[in-house]
Amino acid sequence: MGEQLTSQKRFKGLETDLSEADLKKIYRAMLVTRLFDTKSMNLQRQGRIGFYVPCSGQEAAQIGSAFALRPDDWTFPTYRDVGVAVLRGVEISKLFAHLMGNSDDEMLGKQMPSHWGYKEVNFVSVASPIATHLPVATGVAMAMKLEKTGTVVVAYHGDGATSEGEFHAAYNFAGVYKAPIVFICENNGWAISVPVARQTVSETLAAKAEAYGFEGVRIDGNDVLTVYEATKKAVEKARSGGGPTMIECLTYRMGPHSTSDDPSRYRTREEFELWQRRDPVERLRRTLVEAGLWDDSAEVKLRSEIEGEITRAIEKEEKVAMPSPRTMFEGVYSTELKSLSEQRENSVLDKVSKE
Amino acid sequence: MGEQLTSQKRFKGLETDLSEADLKKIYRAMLVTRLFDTKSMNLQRQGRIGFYVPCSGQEAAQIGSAFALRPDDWTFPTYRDVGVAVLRGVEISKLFAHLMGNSDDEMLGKQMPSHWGYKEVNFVSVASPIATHLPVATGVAMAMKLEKTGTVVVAYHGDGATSEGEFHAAYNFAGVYKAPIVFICENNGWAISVPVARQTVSETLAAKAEAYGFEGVRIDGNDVLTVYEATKKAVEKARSGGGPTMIECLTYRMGPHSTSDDPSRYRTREEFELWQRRDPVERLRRTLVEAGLWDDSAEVKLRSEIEGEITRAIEKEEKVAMPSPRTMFEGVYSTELKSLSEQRENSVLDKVSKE
Amino acid sequence: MPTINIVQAVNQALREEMRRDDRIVVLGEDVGKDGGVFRATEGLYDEFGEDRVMDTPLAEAGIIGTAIGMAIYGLNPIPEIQFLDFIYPAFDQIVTNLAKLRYRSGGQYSCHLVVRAPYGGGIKGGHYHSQSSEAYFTHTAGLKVVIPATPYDTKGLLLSSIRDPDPIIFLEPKRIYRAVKGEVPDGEFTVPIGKARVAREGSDVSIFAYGAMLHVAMQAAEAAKAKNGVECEVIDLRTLVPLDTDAIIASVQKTGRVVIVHEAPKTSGFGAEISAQIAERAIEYLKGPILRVTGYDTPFPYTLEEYYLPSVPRVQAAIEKIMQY
Amino acid sequence: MPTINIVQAVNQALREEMRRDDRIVVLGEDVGKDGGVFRATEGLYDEFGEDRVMDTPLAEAGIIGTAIGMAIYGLNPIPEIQFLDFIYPAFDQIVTNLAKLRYRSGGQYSCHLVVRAPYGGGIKGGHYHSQSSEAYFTHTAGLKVVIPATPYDTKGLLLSSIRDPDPIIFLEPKRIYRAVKGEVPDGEFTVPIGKARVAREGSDVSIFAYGAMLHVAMQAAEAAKAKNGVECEVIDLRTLVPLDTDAIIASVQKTGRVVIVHEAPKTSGFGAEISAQIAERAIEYLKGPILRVTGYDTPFPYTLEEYYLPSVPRVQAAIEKIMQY
Ligand SMILES: Cc1ncc(C[n+]2csc(CCOP(=O)(O)OP(=O)(O)O)c2C)c(N)n1
Ligand SMILES: Cc1ncc(C[n+]2csc(CCOP(=O)(O)OP(=O)(O)O)c2C)c(N)n1
Ligand SMILES: [Mg+2]
Ligand SMILES: [Mg+2]
Repeated sequence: MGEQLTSQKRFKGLETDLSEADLKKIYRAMLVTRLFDTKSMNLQRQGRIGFYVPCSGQEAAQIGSAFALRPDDWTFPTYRDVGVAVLRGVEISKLFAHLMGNSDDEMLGKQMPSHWGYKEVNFVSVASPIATHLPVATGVAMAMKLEKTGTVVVAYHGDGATSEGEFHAAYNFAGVYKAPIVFICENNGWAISVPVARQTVSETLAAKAEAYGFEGVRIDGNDVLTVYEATKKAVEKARSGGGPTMIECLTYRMGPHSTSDDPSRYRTREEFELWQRRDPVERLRRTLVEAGLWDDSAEVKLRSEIEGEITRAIEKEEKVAMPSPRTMFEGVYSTELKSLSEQRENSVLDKVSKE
Repeated sequence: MGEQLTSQKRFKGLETDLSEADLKKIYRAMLVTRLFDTKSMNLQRQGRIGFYVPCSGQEAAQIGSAFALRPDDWTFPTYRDVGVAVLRGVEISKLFAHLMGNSDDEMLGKQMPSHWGYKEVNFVSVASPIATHLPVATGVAMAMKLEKTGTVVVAYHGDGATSEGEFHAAYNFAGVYKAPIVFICENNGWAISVPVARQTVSETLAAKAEAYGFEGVRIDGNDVLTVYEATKKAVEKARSGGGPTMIECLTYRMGPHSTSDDPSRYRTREEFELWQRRDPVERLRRTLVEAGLWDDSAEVKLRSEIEGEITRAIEKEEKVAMPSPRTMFEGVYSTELKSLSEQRENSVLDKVSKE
Repeated sequence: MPTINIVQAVNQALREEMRRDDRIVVLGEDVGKDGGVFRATEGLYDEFGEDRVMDTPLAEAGIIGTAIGMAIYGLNPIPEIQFLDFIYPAFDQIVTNLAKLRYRSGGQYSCHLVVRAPYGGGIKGGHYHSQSSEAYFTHTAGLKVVIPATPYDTKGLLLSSIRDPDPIIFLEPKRIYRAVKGEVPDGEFTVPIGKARVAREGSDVSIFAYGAMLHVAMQAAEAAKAKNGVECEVIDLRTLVPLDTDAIIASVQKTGRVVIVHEAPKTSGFGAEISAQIAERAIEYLKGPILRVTGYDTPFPYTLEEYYLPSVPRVQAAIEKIMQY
Repeated sequence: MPTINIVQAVNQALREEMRRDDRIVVLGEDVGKDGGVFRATEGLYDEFGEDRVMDTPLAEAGIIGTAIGMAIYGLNPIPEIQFLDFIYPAFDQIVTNLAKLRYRSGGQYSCHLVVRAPYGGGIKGGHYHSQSSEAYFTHTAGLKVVIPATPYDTKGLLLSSIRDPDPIIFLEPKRIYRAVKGEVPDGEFTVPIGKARVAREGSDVSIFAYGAMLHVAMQAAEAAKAKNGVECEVIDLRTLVPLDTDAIIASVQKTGRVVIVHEAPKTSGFGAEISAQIAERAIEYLKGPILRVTGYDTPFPYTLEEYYLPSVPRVQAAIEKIMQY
């Protein structure tokens, strides 16, 4: 990805060394993510999946950063980073399989929806507890450095995550060991109902990186090209032994925190509308149109193509059976413990009654 | 403490608003601390106490900061902060009672030596795990603010402590709630065998405060007057609603980490000698002599007075009985649980055999 | 008496007690403006303001650590952990400070506070929104562990807990937050900590349960009666520490048959302690093995959670098994 | 065969295995230049260099968290926690990631690593240098828990653990680090994980123990024989998860009398699980109650630690008590 080209400013109003194909690939991923997101929210509302964590509004931060990576680089996403999965090439049907927790699910239905993980694209399995993946991500980067693989890790986290002790440990180890890691902080202004201003009184989140001896930069996280450029630079630095960087992407989640949340309890309509005008997908679309690379008919065609894909994926996955009750006992250890085999053998596999 | 005087530079070579009595009080506390420390190390070597954490070399940071407080301000010390206890007025015999774990011990022999706590002087009971007292200290400061008491908290910690997640939580909460707290970081260069350079690559430890939206200052921690001035300023700021400050005191532990440690395994003789020349007790003594406030005969007299006190305290405390085995069951809860009473009643109170 | 559910009982207890005692401070993630992700603190922010209902930064060690500080300074903090699964960043504060402060200071300091946390499965929450880790806390000397199963007990035990001088882990069975309703008096009343409740009398089998499992046990008891005419005694433990061993032993002496039900994984779950207490104190009364119906020794699964949680048929099978001895 | 002590056995196992497998990385506080506060990693830094023997910052969540990362990337990390009492800042990493990574990812990822930590009392370490919190880990599905009691088993079990594909909590009884010596072969050998050892055969009473308590149990068995002619069978459990229930049940079937010994507090200690296993599987063989001799339900005390720890007289008293049934 991110193939190098020589000239800049080749497109009207656009300062980038990305090719037309690259730009369209990025746009496609953003649109897939947006449409997938919208569809998944609907599926949950319809009771067809149990839970979902939407990402609309944050596509630029996710996809711009992921585009700066090589396939053998590793990513540590949060529940919200659908865009990273999409850009890295996870099939849409696999994403739905996970949301449904069916037998096709790479997680085998063991995790709740939005707790993705796809080893084939180095997109490491998500846990719900905030910031717990960060020390692990640093550890992978430390291993890469020890093994001199020339690869890097990109770890994603929110603004709220910066308050956790595990954030602190991860950043500090990254600094001390000069680990090849880039932290992408998707500062969407809110940790559920808690605004950044109550999360910390640090001037910026990027400023926190200095406490660990490396650079933090704050960027417009809704401009996919800015995110890409900043990440590319940070990744190159990490790859060449320069150590970690934190990139604070200013962005916004346009939806609720999750399908269990009602943001009208804590956010204003005005704030939402302001950010709606900064919609990153729409923004790239306009940019491409202005640069003469995109038009309405291309848009219509792409949308219907993606929507078709989505519909077919859902149809396919809704037919897939749920994992059998016995699989619940599998995979706790490399080989099943005798105690667990006994529990399985003695189990009465009846469903719990509903109150 | 810290009574205000009008003029400055009243003593030769000394820029301070402290009175002669203040200065002598500080010097006495430093000398008491040093002699107590030396004696305690010896007691451990002689097998008369089980364990000890020495503080020699760090007296200025401890006593200079504590001198800036009022009695109703609270302190959260570490195992190493003997100087704070001494300055706040804990009797030497009580300190020895604790080191012996006898029935006079305010901790009732429940904690290992150097895990002090004296409510009467607002010097809160120490736990061994590093940095765990910091969120608690912030919580006390938050309560003071809510109760509008006008008091402040001073929390002590080492350089190593800055790496823990609980440091991060404590500092962040302090910043967000503008809690009236001053963090005194005694940067003695080492966390047991780990030098600061491997603890963090932050330029200074003081710089870490910025990540939490408040000021961090680095000072010469072996100059008691500098420490006093910096703390006074920070305390005044906290008291008047200005929020927290971190003060990084550059200092050195002249002894081993604890009586279980052998620093020759990881530190050089040269480093030790360099810092020996910066001995904070000797430094204040020289300052006082130069200012015409002190001389050899005063020194001899004070030393022998303190040594006498120490000897008498040890003699007294060595005669005190150990707590009776049954007390072990007391004080877990406000009133004893029935299960524990049963355990006590059924207990065979014989000592464990020694391998 | 008004009929309310468990989350309303929590809310009512908090509101009433905050009106009575202005040293009470509620703190946690989203407990303020949002009213808590389960609405347990709904309305408190509006009534008591941001100084007493604090939306904190996202750091459980900070929430519980600062609550401990407030408690030793004399306030009466009630920290909320959003899901029990997220308490582990605060585990050090709990084990190191909360549980030991009184003992380690020779009684000079103590922390009077209640940590509230929704716990348990049944809401399709997967690994990290379903855990029942009460056993960890019961093994940590210095803590009390309280788990209500009904709206009445929720309010009565929460009020007792708030007034108790010791640190308390108060676990709320979120699966039945709304599903279980019952009559709860307005105003002050307490349920004592350390007393179990005989939820159903019976002479054949003793079933020990707490939290959401109490209701599964009750249904299984009814089913066993209907199917086999077996009379189960169901004991709602209500508090795990202190444990009402008298009530447990009295029931075992009566029935001689024991089934223990909890959601947590079996190995080293609190059921083991109940079993061990019985095996220590009343083995001569036993007519057969002590059976445990529990979650399995796996992380809490998502799709299959309904098979993971102890169900009425699973408890019934244990009742039938023990009746065969 | 050379006679060495337990800490030397740890050191030897690490050194030999690091020579064989260059993916092994040791990390922790003071494990490098200082060789570890108990000297368990002595000499490794000089032999293998700072890339493989890392003195880390003071953050257990960082130590275990980054070790998990290294493990999933294919290294073979062996983090040391300086005292088990300091593991709690890493508790979230252990419960959330270490134990669940394999299961939650549907087997895509796993973490093959051994967390080493000295544990237990007997060194006058007070609350925070004496804890035995093995029960927490045994209740955390996904972890294995290994506790050796002899130099031979220490080396053999540590080598097995390092080669085991699952995450292992390896607890070293620091009280007997130097006190217990024994013959240990140089070079490679393993002791299987999940197999208990009959440390002493006997027909009257089964004593189950592990770690330092094994030796207290052995002395009590000898004392009981000398005093009352009672023949105790002493079982060294060696691994708590997986637990060798076959060995436990076989012994109970033989003796019908049970005494369980551990240092950890009684309530919800691992002894409860052993008791519950017996009460579930072999109650018909029991001649009396299942007795536990354990630490008390208090924080670990300093001055009185010798009264707190299970002692030979305490175990003897339990043996005498159970023989009276
Ligand atoms: C340790 C922990 N505490 C609390 C929660 C509950 N929780 C889930 S998401 C969330 C807010 C996260 O905010 P942020 O890091 O900004 O990420 P965002 O959701 O905005 O992407 C909280 C408090 C959790 N998942 N983990
Ligand atoms: C949580 C925790 N981890 C490890 C230890 C072991 N330990 C005791 S003191 C210490 C070093 C502390 O260094 P620093 O904070 O600089 O304080 P200093 O001892 O230098 O005063 C370590 C690692 C501990 N006490 N607590
Ligand atoms: Mg956010
Ligand atoms: Mg230090």
